[in-house]
Amino acid sequence: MTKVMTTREAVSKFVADGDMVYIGGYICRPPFAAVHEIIRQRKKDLTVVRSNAADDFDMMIGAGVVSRFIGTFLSLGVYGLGRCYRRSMEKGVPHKIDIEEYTNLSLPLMLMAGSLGMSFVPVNDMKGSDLLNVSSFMGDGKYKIIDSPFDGRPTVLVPALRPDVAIIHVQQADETGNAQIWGIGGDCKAGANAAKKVIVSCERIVDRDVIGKDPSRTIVPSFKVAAVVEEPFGAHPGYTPGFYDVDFSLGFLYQQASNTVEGFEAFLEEWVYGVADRGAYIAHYIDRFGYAAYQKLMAAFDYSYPVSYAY
Amino acid sequence: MTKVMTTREAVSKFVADGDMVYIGGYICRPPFAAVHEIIRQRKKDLTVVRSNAADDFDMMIGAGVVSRFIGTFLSLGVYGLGRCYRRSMEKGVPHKIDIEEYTNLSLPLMLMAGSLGMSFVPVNDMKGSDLLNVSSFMGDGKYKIIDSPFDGRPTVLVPALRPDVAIIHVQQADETGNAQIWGIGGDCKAGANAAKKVIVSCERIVDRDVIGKDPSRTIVPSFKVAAVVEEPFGAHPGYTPGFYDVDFSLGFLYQQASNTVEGFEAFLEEWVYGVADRGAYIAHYIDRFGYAAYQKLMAAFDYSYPVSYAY
Amino acid sequence: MSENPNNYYIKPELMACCGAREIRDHDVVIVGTGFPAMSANIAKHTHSPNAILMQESGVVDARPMRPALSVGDPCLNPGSAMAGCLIDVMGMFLQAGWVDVGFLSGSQVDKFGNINTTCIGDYHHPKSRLPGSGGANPIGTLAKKTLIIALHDHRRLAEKVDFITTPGYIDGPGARDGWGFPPNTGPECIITNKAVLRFDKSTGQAYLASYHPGSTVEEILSLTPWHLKVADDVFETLPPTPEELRVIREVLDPHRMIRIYEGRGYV
Amino acid sequence: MSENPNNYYIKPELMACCGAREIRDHDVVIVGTGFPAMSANIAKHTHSPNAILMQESGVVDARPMRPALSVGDPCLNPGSAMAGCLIDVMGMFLQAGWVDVGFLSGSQVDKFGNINTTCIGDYHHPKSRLPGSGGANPIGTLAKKTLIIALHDHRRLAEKVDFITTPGYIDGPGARDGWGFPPNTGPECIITNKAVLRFDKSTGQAYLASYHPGSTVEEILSLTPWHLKVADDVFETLPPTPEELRVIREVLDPHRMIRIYEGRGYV
Repeated sequence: MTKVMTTREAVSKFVADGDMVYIGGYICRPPFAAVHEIIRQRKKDLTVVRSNAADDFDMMIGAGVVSRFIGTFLSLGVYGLGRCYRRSMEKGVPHKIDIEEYTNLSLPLMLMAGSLGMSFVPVNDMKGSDLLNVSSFMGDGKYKIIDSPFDGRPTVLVPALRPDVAIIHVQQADETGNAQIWGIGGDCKAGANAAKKVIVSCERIVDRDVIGKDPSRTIVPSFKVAAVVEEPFGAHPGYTPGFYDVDFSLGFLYQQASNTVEGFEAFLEEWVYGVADRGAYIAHYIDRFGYAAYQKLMAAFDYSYPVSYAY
Repeated sequence: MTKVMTTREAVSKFVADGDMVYIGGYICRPPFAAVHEIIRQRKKDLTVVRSNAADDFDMMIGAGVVSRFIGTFLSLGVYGLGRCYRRSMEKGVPHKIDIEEYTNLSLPLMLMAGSLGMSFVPVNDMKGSDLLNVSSFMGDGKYKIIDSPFDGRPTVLVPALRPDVAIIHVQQADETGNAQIWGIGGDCKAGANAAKKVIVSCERIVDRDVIGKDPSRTIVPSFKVAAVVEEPFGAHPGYTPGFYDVDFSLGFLYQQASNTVEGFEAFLEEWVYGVADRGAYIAHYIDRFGYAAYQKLMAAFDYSYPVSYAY
Repeated sequence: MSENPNNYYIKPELMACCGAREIRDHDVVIVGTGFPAMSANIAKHTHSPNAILMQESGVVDARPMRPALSVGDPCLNPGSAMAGCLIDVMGMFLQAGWVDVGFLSGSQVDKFGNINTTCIGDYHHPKSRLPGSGGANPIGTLAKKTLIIALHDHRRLAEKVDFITTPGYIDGPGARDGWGFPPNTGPECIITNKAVLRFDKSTGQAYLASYHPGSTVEEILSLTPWHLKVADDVFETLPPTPEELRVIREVLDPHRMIRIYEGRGYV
Repeated sequence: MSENPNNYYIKPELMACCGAREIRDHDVVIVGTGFPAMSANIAKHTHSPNAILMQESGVVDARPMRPALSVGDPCLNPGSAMAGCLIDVMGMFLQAGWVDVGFLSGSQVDKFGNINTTCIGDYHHPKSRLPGSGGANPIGTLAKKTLIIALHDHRRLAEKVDFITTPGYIDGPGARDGWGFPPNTGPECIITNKAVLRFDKSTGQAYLASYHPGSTVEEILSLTPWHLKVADDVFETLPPTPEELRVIREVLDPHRMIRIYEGRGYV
């Protein structure tokens, strides 16, 4: 039973105002086409969650679709601090988001706990830091400290997260949603499987038989998936291993633009509101920077050795 | 720095009497060459651990090398109950082993907890069953029940396991120990990474560059590995995806033999004590059943599509 | 009592069909081997083409070319949708609440649907030591519906099992809730070689829902070691349909390996 | 005060070498980008060929063809020994106790080696909102040794950080033990553009261990906002060796991207 649809349909049907949304990928495989579509559809009051966040989260915050952020980190990498994030936190522009801060150990484990049906998980970090002294919308549900019933030692427990929807970008999926990745995993498998439903954006839709040729690459099985979108170049300006490189020049453009509210708005107008979908975005990219610039992002060929599952 | 050695050396150096030993694989990729070597070296007083156990564990119990078993299940599959296991539990032959029983949910999570440096993990099973009413050498450390500090509900906590040594059989590894698998995973990744050191048995030692061509297949990194053994056919009579099929006929032979103590001893004499190593074992197999029988186990070719990690 | 002229089906086939009929399209089903796998596959090839079958070893939606003989069988690997690990299936799918149907068989099953696969006799001095839980306990605890396969006699059915390996309704209504089990889970039916027993949720006890062709209510009551209630609308189990039989014999099990269950008493 | 004739090395190169010298062969090292990655790679190419470098995103023993610009950089994928996930590195390797060395940089670092990467000013009304912990907190908590990189001035060094994102010795000796941190963990040194500060385990406070060529003890004391103790055997930091410089310039960073740190004040 096919779940193939457009990003517009998927975001419209499966991302509701007020949802908690897990968005996978950090530089590697961010589902940027879907992030743009969320902004384009002017979703409201989202809670967004991921360990390590970059330009995709910064842009959503600047666009005003985010009310709450469960995170660990947000920056533009080599380009420094997230401008929209700072404006929100320091000046309330466009509004101040509420933020619940964890770490790159605790937050992935909270997603893992959600994915495994555990209600909480013990972690050994955050102790002795001010991360235990601040909380926001999660209140005193941010964490608990108990004396371990095994050895009596103080132990921090953090709650499982079960996002309403997860959006991930993967290399390939079949039309029912079996999704496969390779390369840096981030917290993608835990985050996607923690969610109540998953939107799978992929570079290419492949036949179910292709999935079956290498089933150990699958991170999300079909029955968890609500929508499958074929969105080549869907992670740009992030990258997808085996498909295309990270685009530092667009990253720089974004940083420069987002230095001011006006610049940020103009950037959105040009790259999000002003284009109907990912196809139009790519066409605009080629139009503006030339086909050579686009082509230069294309990945080199360097294939792995095939393996066999036969018996 | 190479860690390549023979199975004899690896077992001699890294498996000590009294150790807690995790042994990976269930029908798929059991490290049978190492199991035979443990028996051949007449190790003593081992605590063995794995979810789902089969002929390999049954044989170790019958051979008397096991004192304690942390497990969930032991049978000979299509051939029914484990004969040596039953004799141990029902009649104390060769001695009664102590057994701590969990489930295929809780035990893998206890290994996962060990692998992740957590001291315990909450589980939602075992409640209302007699598994909570029996314990053995772990005493009241088998589990604890607390009221969840988040929602007040009774929650079972089970302790993390940190075996002294893990033994796994994989498709390929490099000489420093980076180990790669494909196909059914069982609790192999969690179990190996929970251990203080790992013995990697593999079908083939490959160059580090081969590992790097497909690094998402790696389940154990080199720095956890104490020994690497190239042991083709090392999982027989279990199977290794892409290499050889399960050998039902030897499984049947084992079941028939192990119906009696005498038969079991004769089986060990023929297939374990009577052969010096895996090479001699295979030679004996061919000698006894013919090369055609051996060749018939060889896997068909049915290769996956290569993927690229390039950018 | 209806006919089975020329023994056109055998009892294990009928039992497998009874299991298949409990599965709805799009159900996520944990199957082991033998009957459960056969049942789930019959469903998938008839009325539930979108059912997703998985094995606890980590395999989802396998496409085996022959019946799998263990949850780790080599034939489960090639062509599957996911070859993951125990934690994926038992944690990420089962404990996280995605599994609709689990299939279990028991050496001993009691009137509350509790299952014993641990030991006959005293735990510490067993008359017979059985394999243990494996995945059974979490499946029985966490799957939305549990289907139980058992032989119908005074040894395999019991007023009370010697050891609760896998909880059914434990000691009656409310017991699962008291332990905080997920709501609306528990045994759905016991499929024996004589009958299908279902559960009265108000008492947590099994009752006779249908008797297989060739059996009678009286025979079943005499083979059951507790006072078995009989449904007002008790009926004769529908024999395998021609389509079900075709799938079993032509698609799933051309070598008719299922006949080994006749030797194990499933007649 | 020794010479740096013709400016044959720049300060970021010296600082990277200071980091490299803290790594022993076979150490398992979590690196981020920039200095830490450079330091770890210098070590690997000189005295620690068997050191294992990893990034928190899930990569172990990468073989990048250019300096990685983020922990998720594409160049980290091809050729690595393992391309896993955050939980692999932060949980399976770091929390489980396998990481010997972590490298952190801080917007603010105090005398106890506590690091602030969260905010300048009040948390709820920040003057400046910084990125947050990311992997820093668990690395500082759980790695056996933590190396800290910081600018040496009254803004970046502090008597007390505005916000403890990553605990050093917290408020003095015993504090880590009190929280149940793994034994014998904690900050090893603070490498600044002027000096290397080490920690007196009996007080949990940083002291001056060596001053970089071109700096003096007096200058460093005046640039440090707390009363900095000076080691009896304080010495001048060894400049980059020819071999270290060769590795930096010919192997790791032929385009000399490290020079961007000069623009950030590392002079």
